[in-house]
Amino acid sequence: MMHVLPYLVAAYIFLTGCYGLATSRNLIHAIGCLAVCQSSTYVLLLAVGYQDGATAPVFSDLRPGSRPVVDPVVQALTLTDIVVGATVTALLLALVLQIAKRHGTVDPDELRELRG
Amino acid sequence: MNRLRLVLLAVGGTGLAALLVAACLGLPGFGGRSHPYGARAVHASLTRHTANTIASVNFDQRAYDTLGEMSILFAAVLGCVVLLRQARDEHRAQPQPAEVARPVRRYALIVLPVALVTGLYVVAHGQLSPGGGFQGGVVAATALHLLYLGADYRALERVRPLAVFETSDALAVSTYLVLGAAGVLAGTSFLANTLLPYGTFNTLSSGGTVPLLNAAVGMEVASAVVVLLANFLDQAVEIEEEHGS
Amino acid sequence: MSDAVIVVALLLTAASATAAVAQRDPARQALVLSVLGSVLAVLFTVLQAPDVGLSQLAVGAALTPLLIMLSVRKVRRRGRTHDAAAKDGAR
Amino acid sequence: MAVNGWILAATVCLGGGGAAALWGVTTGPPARRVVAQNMTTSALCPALLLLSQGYGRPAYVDLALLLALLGPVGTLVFARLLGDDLEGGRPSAWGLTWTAAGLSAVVVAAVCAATGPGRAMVKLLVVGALLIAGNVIASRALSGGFRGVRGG
Repeated sequence: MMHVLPYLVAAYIFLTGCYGLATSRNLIHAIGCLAVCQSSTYVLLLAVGYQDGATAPVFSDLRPGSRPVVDPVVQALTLTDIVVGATVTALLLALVLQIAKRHGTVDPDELRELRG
Repeated sequence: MNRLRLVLLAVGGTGLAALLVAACLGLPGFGGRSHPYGARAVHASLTRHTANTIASVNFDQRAYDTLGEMSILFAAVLGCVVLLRQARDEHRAQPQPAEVARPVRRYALIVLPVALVTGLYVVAHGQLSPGGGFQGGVVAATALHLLYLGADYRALERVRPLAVFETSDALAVSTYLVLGAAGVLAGTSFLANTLLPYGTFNTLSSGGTVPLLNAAVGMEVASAVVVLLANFLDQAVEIEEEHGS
Repeated sequence: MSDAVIVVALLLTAASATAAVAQRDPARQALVLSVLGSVLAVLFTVLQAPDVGLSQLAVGAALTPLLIMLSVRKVRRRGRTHDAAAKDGAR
Repeated sequence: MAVNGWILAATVCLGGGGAAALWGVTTGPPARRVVAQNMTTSALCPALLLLSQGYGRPAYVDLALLLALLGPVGTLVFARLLGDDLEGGRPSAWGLTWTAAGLSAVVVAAVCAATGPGRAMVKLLVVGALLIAGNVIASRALSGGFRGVRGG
């Protein structure tokens, strides 16, 4: 069980976020759900790079080679992922504020009626 | 309509869930011993005297990716500034001065310098201990906004010349590009870490160009977050629409 | 032993994610998102990724909730001034 | 790995504190939710300190330092921007606040005793001071620290 649990948790978080996105009645809430979806990718990436009994590949307080270390490449990828995720959230929130100004609502269903 | 959408979601979600579970069962087991890329990255980092392997991957081995990431951040902030600018039918209302309880004010004013120093420390030690430009930059930018919590928005506006932060944002991106191009001029390739001596392992100046690129990213992230938050704060606190428009 | 702490952190993350989606009011969701950010940071520490944990703390626990709260405030304030304007017009 | 008391303590701290905070933040009136959000910092920061000691990596203390700095800041942001919702039921959870402060003090003292004097200990003491001060101040702000903040 332990050797797939983290992957399953990542998949569960992703699906939960998708459910929230699809049923959301408020665009700001939908952006929060998108942030949840993004966090599933961090969990998946870091779970792939983990090694039992290893420690972080940071040698400021560790003699190189004295302990096994986990995979640094996926950690660097996750770091990029987090920063890009935050900027996407900010940009989407700015778009929502524009929508609120132009249409006076942040409910996606009402927005569809406005256009039709 | 709504029920149809839910049914569609349930069908699609179940299919996706089944595929994801199948994929999870096919992945190499959690905590396995085989990480070929990781072992090579750690080796490369140690030969270049960079104590923090993640910083080495970000600013040396995959520095080109970080350039792309910086451009995304820069473009996103630019987009936010354009989207959130003051429109013709809006005006700025002077926010009322806030009354903040004295202990909260004192706490904010004491923690502000501590947080700034912590942010700089996290940026400066990026190539040694956990941390780096991204983390430290966000902390330093957040620290500035303690002034909004401790006093009010007008106090923050007085110490935050936005034009300076916008300029330093662009300047930091250019610095990163110039450092990369310097590698080309020196006869190697773009963003190659061959310009500077690698220094002594586990000291502040070790790692060749890694600390410089790290500092450029720290400056860019800090300025970008300040500009981003300034635009959102303007919208939330100051800018109002004309009534009856 | 190190497995137990990973399992606890994973389950806590899954529970916070569920709670964040279940909160339909954006302001309350921002509160849960900030808890989710902190829990994720602990999970990353447990998975031996302190760099990523630091970044998640800075972004998830402070920046994202702040942006969401500012947007909520703007949308609400807009609603209030518009209601007031509508009342003035009716009068 | 052998049974490690530090990691065991961190697991208990994380599981108990995290679950309680999560339950508090998803139920009840807005005022109580913000108090629970504040308690997350007080539960997770000691867990991070214990983990740093358990893994034998002093570098991990940076995470606790950042959480101790940014956690109360986040709570103050909520207290400020949710001002209208918090009107009416001003929460004053002083019993909980002082319990959390006591827990932080005990954990910091234990980790300090294990590391011994030196620069690492100064950092730990800074984390402890920031954590306890931030927790108390955030509670103070929630029980009426931002009065009459409408425009700002």
